[in-house]
Formats: sequence, structure tokens, C-alpha cells
Amino acid sequence: MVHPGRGAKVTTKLAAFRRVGVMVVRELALTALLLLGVSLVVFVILHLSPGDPFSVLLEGQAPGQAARASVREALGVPTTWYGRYLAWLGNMAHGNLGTSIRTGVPVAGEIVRAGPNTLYLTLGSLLVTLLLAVPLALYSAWRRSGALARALTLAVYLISAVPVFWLGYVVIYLCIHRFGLFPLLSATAEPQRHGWLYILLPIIVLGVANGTVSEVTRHLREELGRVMAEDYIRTARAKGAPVWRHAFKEGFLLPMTEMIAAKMPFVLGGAVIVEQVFNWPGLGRMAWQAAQDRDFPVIMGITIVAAAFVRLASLLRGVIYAGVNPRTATE
Amino acid sequence: MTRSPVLEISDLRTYFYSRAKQAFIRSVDGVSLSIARGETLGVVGESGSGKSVTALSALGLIGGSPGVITGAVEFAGGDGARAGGNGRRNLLQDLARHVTVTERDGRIVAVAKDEPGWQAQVERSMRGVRGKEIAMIFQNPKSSLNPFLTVGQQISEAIRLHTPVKDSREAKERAIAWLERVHMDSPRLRFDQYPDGLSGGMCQRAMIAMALASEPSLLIADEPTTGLDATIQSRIVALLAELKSGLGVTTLLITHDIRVVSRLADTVAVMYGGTVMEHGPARDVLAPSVEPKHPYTSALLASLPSAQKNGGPHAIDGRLSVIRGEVVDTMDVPRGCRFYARCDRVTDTIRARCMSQEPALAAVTAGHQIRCYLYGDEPRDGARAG
Amino acid sequence: MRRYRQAAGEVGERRERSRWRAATTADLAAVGYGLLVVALVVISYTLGAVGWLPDDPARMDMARLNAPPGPGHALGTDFLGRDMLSRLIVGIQAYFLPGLLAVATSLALGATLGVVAGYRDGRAEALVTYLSNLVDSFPRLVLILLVIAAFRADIYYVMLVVGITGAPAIASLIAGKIQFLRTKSFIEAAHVLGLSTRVIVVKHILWYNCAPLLIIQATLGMGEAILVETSLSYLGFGVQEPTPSWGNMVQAGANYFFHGKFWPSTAPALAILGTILGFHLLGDGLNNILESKSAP
Amino acid sequence: MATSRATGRALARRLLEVSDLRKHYRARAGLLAALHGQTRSVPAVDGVSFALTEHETLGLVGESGCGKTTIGRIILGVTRATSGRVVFDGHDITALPMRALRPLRKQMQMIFQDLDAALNPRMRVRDILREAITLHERLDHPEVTRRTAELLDQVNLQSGKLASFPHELSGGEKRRVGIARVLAVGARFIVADEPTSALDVSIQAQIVNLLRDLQVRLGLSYLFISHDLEVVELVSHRVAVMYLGKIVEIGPADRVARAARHPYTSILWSSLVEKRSQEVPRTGGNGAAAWGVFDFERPGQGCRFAPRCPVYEATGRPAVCTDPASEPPLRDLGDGHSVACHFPLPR
Repeated sequence: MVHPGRGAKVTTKLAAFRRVGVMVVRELALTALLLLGVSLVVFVILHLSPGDPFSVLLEGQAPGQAARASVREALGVPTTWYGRYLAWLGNMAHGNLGTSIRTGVPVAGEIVRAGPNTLYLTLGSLLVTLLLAVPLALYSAWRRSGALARALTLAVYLISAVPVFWLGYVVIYLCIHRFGLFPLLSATAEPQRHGWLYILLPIIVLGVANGTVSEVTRHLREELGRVMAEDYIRTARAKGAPVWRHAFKEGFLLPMTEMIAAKMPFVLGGAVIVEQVFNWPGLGRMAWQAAQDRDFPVIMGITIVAAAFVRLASLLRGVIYAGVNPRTATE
Repeated sequence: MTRSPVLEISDLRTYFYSRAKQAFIRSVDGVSLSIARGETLGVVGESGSGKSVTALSALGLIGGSPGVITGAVEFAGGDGARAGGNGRRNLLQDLARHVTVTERDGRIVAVAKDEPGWQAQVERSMRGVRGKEIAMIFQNPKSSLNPFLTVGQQISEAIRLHTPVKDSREAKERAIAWLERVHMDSPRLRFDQYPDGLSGGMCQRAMIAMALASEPSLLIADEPTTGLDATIQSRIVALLAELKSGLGVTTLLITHDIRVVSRLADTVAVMYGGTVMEHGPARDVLAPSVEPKHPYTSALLASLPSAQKNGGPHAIDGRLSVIRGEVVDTMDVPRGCRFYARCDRVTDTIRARCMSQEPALAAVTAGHQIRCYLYGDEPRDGARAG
Repeated sequence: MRRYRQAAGEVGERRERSRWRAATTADLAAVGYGLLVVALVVISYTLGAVGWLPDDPARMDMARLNAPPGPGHALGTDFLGRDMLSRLIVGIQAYFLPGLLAVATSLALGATLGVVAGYRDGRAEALVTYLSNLVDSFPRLVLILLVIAAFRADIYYVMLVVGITGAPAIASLIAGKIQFLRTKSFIEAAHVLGLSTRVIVVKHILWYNCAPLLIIQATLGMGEAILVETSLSYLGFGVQEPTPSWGNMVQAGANYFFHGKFWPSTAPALAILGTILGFHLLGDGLNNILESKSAP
Repeated sequence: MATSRATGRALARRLLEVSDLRKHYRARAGLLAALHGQTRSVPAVDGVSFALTEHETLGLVGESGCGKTTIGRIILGVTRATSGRVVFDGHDITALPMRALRPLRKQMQMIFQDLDAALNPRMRVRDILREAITLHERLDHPEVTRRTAELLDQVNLQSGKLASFPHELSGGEKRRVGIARVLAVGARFIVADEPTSALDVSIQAQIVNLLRDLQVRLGLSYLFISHDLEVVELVSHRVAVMYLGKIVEIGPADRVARAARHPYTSILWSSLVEKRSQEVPRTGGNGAAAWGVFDFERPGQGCRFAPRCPVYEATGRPAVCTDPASEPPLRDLGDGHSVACHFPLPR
């Protein structure tokens, strides 16, 4: 009773924290559930495919029915589909994604080795996309009907329609053949003059031409426009407060987070092509090679890792939403 | 009117443009109003009468397409009053520089407006006025508060922006004092709550606290009770009445609820179809059987269910007296009187004028003006009275 | 300066202009370009299907390899001296029918899921949300590579995947539309009136309120399908040489790109760019005109 | 006039009978709460009973969240009741499956608060009406045209509006089309959920008159749900006042409005006067204090109005008011006037 106000304050703050906590736990549970679903989808695809690649995954790469049967007996491999699924899931839980058919190397190790390269590429490209889209969105939200805004909008559409592989060639030609900035080598080679530029090139190419720039711009502009028309922004203007301070969370932060989470799969998909063009030793190139060779343990592992990555971005979005927006947190 | 006006709006026009119909929506079409210091002016009207747009235009809160196109808003804030009435300035200064209006047959048919230039100009002239000198509360209090900030943060922000109090702890204490002032229960608890956790009535109290916290010279209350429950409405009205007598803050009260106006306002302006039909002391304008009165005002009062209950003049067998027809479409404003099509008091002597030319707002007694040929002779373009 | 002009004529009986007449020039231009592209694609597809071509796409003109546009070959030749224009026209075969399949799959699946999510609440809605999230978890191209590895590089399998992965977006749009009608008590009012669920869903929701939305999504979906097909052909999983596809044409021309012969790979790239741009502009232009909030 | 109407009603048939209606919404608890096994259920309607005779208007008033709209929705079968019975013209609606309700739709209809509820934004007025007219019976084209014209005449709508789309109509016109659509199927009992709240004052009066005219001409019965006390008082024969899911007072309109026996009713109607008159009786500044915070989700123990009740305060907080075992039942005071209060106000 000494400080009723302070006690009350503590409880409301605590309640807010708890609400965010509950939200985060729920997001985590949802992520786990979705990853389970992802694994099931992958399992079903492989299970249905001709040639029974799934047996190979569990039983090794012994050729011939008789040899496999003996392996099955020796290892105690389950024969029902759900038994196989669970066994496979158990393997994955232990970090065992099988071995590559082509090279015989454990897939998990390969993914760990190539993964960071793709991570740089995708995160960097997302950054480039945002660096491109955000100023454009802000400008066209501000000058919606200006001539320059219209021209920029058209330019964004144009950029989004450019085939990323062709843009890759153009950039390589310009930088390497025309201006001779550096020799054509892969990123794993020893440091080169302008080597950093070579790492930047695919990032820029994928960031510009992953096909999402126009959608990201449009979404940011529309959300900002919508929020600027909200009643509470009018209140902020009427009280002479800086509008940006009031519009930032709902008009900028949330749509940004949303776009990062929503466009992650597109950028990952684009990475497959860009890694091919630039000879970039990442997961995308691995996936391409694996599809070429029907090396399904590899492509399976990559699919699951990529999906997990997408879910991670969504999880991040969920956490930011929970932290920023008390409304969703109270639901 | 002996006291000097705090706010004087003259010949304000705010238009919008419908692309689909290629026509102007003449939301505010030549409105003149003035509010004396310490007075409460109630602006009543149905939806589409332009009452809210008038207030938003005066604060420069209307966006383009094309928005405010003519008029002046003279404002004399707190400093101006101390300096002896010389602090008056036009908030819509230089409007004519940014807007070109083309008239044909006395009617605006085209507008060219430099929107970015005008917006920049508005922001300049409103600096130090919005929130500080003129504060505003809105209808839909729940959506008018920022859902991402606590009630306390929003009130403290107003205090730190507009009063000498800059220290956050001190601002908090001030904010809590204001929450107490508007009878928010457990103000310290509410300070840290988000608007979503509060009921509509509590949100409106918070809005009022936020508006008053900067100690403005003028409070604009735009439909402060709309959308709230009956018992809550009467609480908010009681609060506004209490603040009026306690703080004596000059108030522009905008509402469609005649009951609220009759409780709170000293003077009343009745708006219809984008213009002021009648302007005068509340007791003369709103008393059901006092004449003279604009036909619209008397018909509006008679159509209220309460008029019916109290044995109003038009009550016959439980049917409400009605104003026939539809509310005038501000996209299709007639050349004559806006109310002519629904008016049941047109006489043969004035009919021709009613149809062809809009009457002027003419004084019938000191401080009471009516826009009707029944009481005045001049058409609108003649000498403007008042 | 923005100008606003009242249309001539006295007030009163002025009818509202249709959404098309009230549309901005920019939107109309976008739709116009889009329709042009669609027409070109359809005509070219038909020409390719019946074999009316300027030249035999397989005939090699060894005298003119990697030629720029000029007489004889309106759009030049590729690295084997084959006529570029004919190959571009024939290349449409690679994505046209598969793309339609993908769009049809997306629409059917998306509409069903959207109606379920918007119309029923509780468990069904949660399930649809889960399925949408699940589908959205897979990077489209990676999932396609998985399917290719598991089955074979068949364009129809691939387009089925494209169709399925396109469904969640449509589902959420339709669910949102239904939600909007719900807030207006429209669906309840229809129920109370005595309309059957089937009539409400098919006639009132899908036909009257979602038709423009579905057309727009079909347009955007076709753009996506073209993008996927060309990407796959580029990666070597689509149509194989010597049958032309825009993707494998870019790929084939790429080897000569670095020797300064830009045209063989740039021509199909520009075709891709112009076509995808057309479908995107058409979709977004239609969206601005038909689905904007100011014009209901 | 009023008395003759009342005696006439006594002979009239009972059209609708609602008994002990309950609707509990399951509060959406978080994942953690679900793990703890805490499921709260929120009563929106908590044991409501009333009856409606033919040609009668029963007004249902109360603040938002008191459950009045839920009752209307349950009667129309839009929402399912948790328990209780709704008997319409001898049919137990709560027992019927959704599909079997459809024949009854011909007789009972609803006017929704939202003006756009009845209006498909992409259909013309003509098509909207035709759909309703041909819904329950097959009619040929001239017959539909004749019926459409008749409906337009009934709701005073110009025939020129038939070609309009809903967004081209004014609020009053939208409301008229909505009413015409309800009449088109031949309804004789109408639940009117806030039919005037979205309209302007001058248009409100037109619609109120229209509803009254239709009642006389077509012999309709209304359940008139509204928060606008003055309108309800004007159009209703009887009025029921709801507070947090329960009816606290029901009786003839003038008795409820002028001689309320429940403190809540009295406060509701006096709030109208307070808002209007400048000479408010300043009751010792207890204004704000008497109106404590209240929680819709958990009504208090015993009488649910006790936490806000001035009588409870004035009589020294008697224990019976907050005794969980003695929630006041609706007691008949004669003349069809009932009140649920331990200490009804004196007459």
C-alpha cells in the first residue's frame, strides 16, 4: 500500500512481458509443427517416387534386391511407411541426413560447408532488395502522383522482370571482360585483387533481379499509405507530434519484417540460379548438381534446411510482431 | 459580441474531387464562423454537412484532392491575447498563391493546386499551433489513440512537446494529474496501459487529457460522444461540462447530437450541405418553439424522438415528423437554397428566389443570423451581414 | 500543380463513370501493354502449333552464325545459324500449356482453400492456415528440384508444383474478401434470407465478388509460370536442345556472350523480360482499376 | 388509444417464445492457459426469457456488449444457443438443424445494423430484389416486375433506383432496399438490429415511420434491438432492458421509460436527460465514482449490477445483493411489468 502505483506498473509491465513470452512460445510450437509437416511432405515425395530412393536412404546404397534385403535384416530397417518415416526422422534428429550417392560423403557435412556461402548470398541480396525498395517506396508514398514517382515505379517493374541469369551474364561481361576488374574465378580461390567485388557481384545481381523488388516496393508503399490514413496518425498530426515517430512501427517496421519473411523463399530459389551463373559454391549449386544426378539424399537435405531457414525468418517476424504490437500479443 | 474572437473562419471552402463522377464534392462551401474567448461554439449538422471537415481544414489536417481552396482562418492564440489582440494571424496564409480557382456563372468549375507547395506551407504555418494552441479530440477514441504506445507515453509526449516541462519523470506526474482530472480511475495503472486494454469511454477520457495537457487556447472536439454507450456518453458530456466551468477553455464542439450541443454550447451554428444555415445563441436556436428560426433547424428539432415525446408541434399518432427527401448531395449543390427541395415553409413570394439564388446569412437580432429569405432580403452575393 | 475540373453539364442527373473510364492513364497503359503481350503470346503460340513460321527453326545457316537482326532473319540467328524469330515463336510451346495448367491448379486449389478458410471458422480455418504456411515454407525452385530428382524433369510435374505453391496467396486473398463481406454482415444476411450455402459461395462470393480478383491472380500466375519455366530450361531441366525454349536459348547463347556476341542470348532474355513485364503490368493495372477501394 | 391496442394484443396469438436462453462464448485462451486447463467461458446471454405476440413490437435495449444482438442472431439461427429454447410459431428453432430452418426464413427475417448487409456490392437493386422475390417461390417475369413495383411502393423508393448499384445509394435508400428485400420473402416477424443507428437524424425519422406504417399495413411483428432509448420508447409496445446478458426489467414502454423500477433502467433514461439539460442535478459529484470499472467477462456475484448500483451504495451495501446464491429473478409487478431487483425503486 506504500506505492500502489509502482506495484501496478510492475504488474502491467510483467503482463506485457508474459504476453510476449506466450507469443514466442506459440511461434516456436508452430515452427516445430511446420517443420514436422515439411519433413512429412519431403518423405511423401520421396516415398512416392519410382525407384524407391527411400530404401537407399535408410538401407545404404547396396545394389540389387537381395543385397538390400540382407542389409535390411542386419540393420533392422522398418518396412511400414510410418516406421520408415520415424526412423528417418530419428536419423535427422541426430544430424544424419544420409550420404550423397554421387560422392559418398555425408550430406550434413556438405551442407554445413556450403551453407554459409548461401547464407551470405541470400541475406546480402535481401539487403540489396530493401536498399533499393525502401527509398523508392518512401519517395512514391510521399509524391504519389509525381512524374518521377511514376517513372521510378515503371523502372521497378522493369527490373523485376529481368531474368536473373541474363543479368548475371551482363554483369560478368561488363566487370570481367570489358573492364577486366578481376579474373573469372570462384570465391574459394585465394584472395584476388578486387576479390571483394566478386563476392559482391552475385549479391547485387540477385538482390536486384530476384523478381521481388516491385512487390516489396508496392507493399511498403501501400502499407505506409494505409497507416498514414489511420485515425491515430491524424491525432499525432493534430497534436503537433512528429508523424514519423507514430507511423514507424506499423507503417515501416512491420511491413519490412513481413516482406523479409515472405520473400525469403523467393530469394533462396533465386540463389539456385545465381550460384549457377557465378559458379558460387553454395547450397543452390549443390541442389542443381543433385537434381542433375538424382542424388536425392543431398536435395532432400537441402530442401529441409532451406525450409527451416524460411521458418526461421517467419519465427523472427512472429517475435518482432509480438514485441511491437500489443494487439496481437493480447489475442 | 464583446469578447474578441479566438478563432475566426471566413469563407472557407474545402472541396474534394470524385474521379468517377468528374465532379467536386463541395464539403465545405463558404463557411464563416467565429468563437469568442471562453465560449463554447456548438456546430451541429447531419453527416455530410461539412462540420468535421471545417474543423480539420482549420487545423490544416485535410490532404489534397484538392482540399482547402479558399478562405481565411484568423487565430489569436494565448500570446496574441496578452499582446493586446495583435497576435492574430491567418493560418491559411498564402493560400491564394498555391491555388487557382476558375469560376463560371458564380460557381467553381476548376481548381489547380500546387499540393506539395501548399502542404509545406501548411506545415510551416501550423508549427506551434497544432497541439499547442489548438488541440483536438476525435470521434472513435479507440482508433484515434496510437495502439503501439501506452496512454501515458502519448500524454507525456504532448506535455513535453508543448509545455516547459521537458523532464520525463515530471511529465509523467503531470500526465497522471491530467488523468485524474478527467476522472480516469486508477490513473497510475492506466498510464502504462495500451489503448486496446481500455474501454471506449476511458480512451475518450485519455484523449481529452492528452488534448488539455498542452493547455491550449482552443479545444476542438469532433463528435466526442459518437459511438459510445448512452451512459458513457452522458459521463463524457458531464466531464466536458465540468472542464468547461473549471478551466474555461474555449471550445469548438462538433456533433450531430443536438442534446449534447444544448447541454454544452453557448452559441450554436447549424450546418447543412456544406454551409452554415443558422448561427446564434444556443437558447434561441435550439429551443423548440422560439422563433425566428431557419426552417431546417425547426424541422430538425421536430424530427427528434425527444421532441415527439415532449409533445412537439408535429406529433400525430406516434409518427415522427420528418424532413422529406434526402440530405442534399454535396456533389450536386443546387443554385438556390440548399434546403429548398425539402423545405415546407417556402411561400409564393420568395419561391422564385429560393430556387435560383442562395440567401445570405443575415442577422435577425444581434448575434443571431439566419440564411433564409423568410428573414432577410439580400441574396448571398449582396452585402454580407454579420 | 494538380488540376481538377468539373465535367460540363448541370448537376443532378450525372451518372457515375465506369471504373474503366475513371481509371488513370498509367493504369490503362499498363493494361493495354499487358493485353498486347497476351495477344502476341496467344497468336504466336497458335502459329507455332500449326507450324506457320517465317523459317524452319531447325535449319542451320552456317554462313550466318550469331547474326544480329537483319534481312533474311528478322531477329538474327543463334550460334548454329538458326532463325531466332522462329525459335522464339516455337519457344512459347514450352510454357504455354504447362503455364495454363499451373494457373488452373492455383485457382482451383486457392479458391477452395480460401472459401474454406473464410467461410468456416475454427478448426478448418486453422488447418488452411497451416497448409498455407507449410507450402510457403518451401523455396519454390528447391522444391521443384526435389520433385525433379524424385520423379523426372517433366514440365507438367513442375507446373503442378508451381500451381500448388501459388495457391496460398490466392486462398488468403479470397479469405480476406470473405472476411470483408462478413464484417458488412453480408454473408449472414444472405443466410437469413434463406439462400443456400452453395448459392452464397458460388454466386455471391466467387462470381460477383471474386471474379476480378481471380482474373488478376491468373494473370500474375502466368507470369510466375513463365519465370519458372525459363529458369528451369536455363538450368537444363526443361526443354532440351534442339527444341527451343526461351530459357535454353539464353543458356545456349551465353557461351558466346563473353565473346561479344550478345544477341543470341539477349533476344530471348528480352522476350522473357517483355512477356513477364506484360503479365505483371496487366495484373497490377487490373488490380488498380477493378479492386481499388475508391471504386467498389 | 394505447389501452385499446393493449387489450387487442392480449387476444393476439403468441408468435415467439424465448425461454431460458443462454449463449456462452469460449474465451480464446493462450497456449499456456490451455496447458493449465484454464478455459474461461464468457456468458453473452445468460438465461433470457420473453415472449412476443403478433403485431407487437418488443424493444430490446442495453449498452454494447450486453448481449442484445446475440439474442437476435440466435432467434434467426445465425448463432446457435448454448442452451434454452426459441419457439417460433410452434417450431422449436433451437432444435432444428440449419437446413430445416430454411422454410421458416420465409416468415422471420432480420434487418442488420450494417446498411450494406443486404446488398451485394456488384448487384443492381433490381437483381437484389429479384433474388429475394424468387427465392421461395417460382414466379414468371411479369409477376416479378409487378411484385418489385409493389415493394418499391411499400418502402417509398423511386423506381429509378432499380438500376443503381448499392454504392450509388444514400444511407436512407440502402436501408429502404434492405427492408424491401426482407419484405420480398414475405416475412411477418422481423428482428431489427439497430435499424436506424447508421442513419442521419432526419432520415432516422423517415425509417422509423416506415417501419411503423409497414407494421400497420402488413401486420408485422418486430423485435426492435437498439441502444437509442428514445427511438425504442417511441416504436415499442413493450421494452426489455438488458444488462450483461440478463433482462433486468421488462414491461410496457411508457412504464419502463417513465416509471422504471430497476436502478439501471432509471440511470439509462436519466442519462438522456443529463446529456440534454444544462440544469443537471449535480448529485454531489458522485458521478464518476459511482461508475466503477466493470468487467463484462466476469459478472459480479449475486446481482450483476450491484458494483455500479447507486441503490446498493445508498442502502449500505446489503449482503443479499452480492450473495452468489441470490441473484434476483425477474419478478412480476403486475400489468406485464417485471423487474429483477432486490430493492426495486418505489413507484
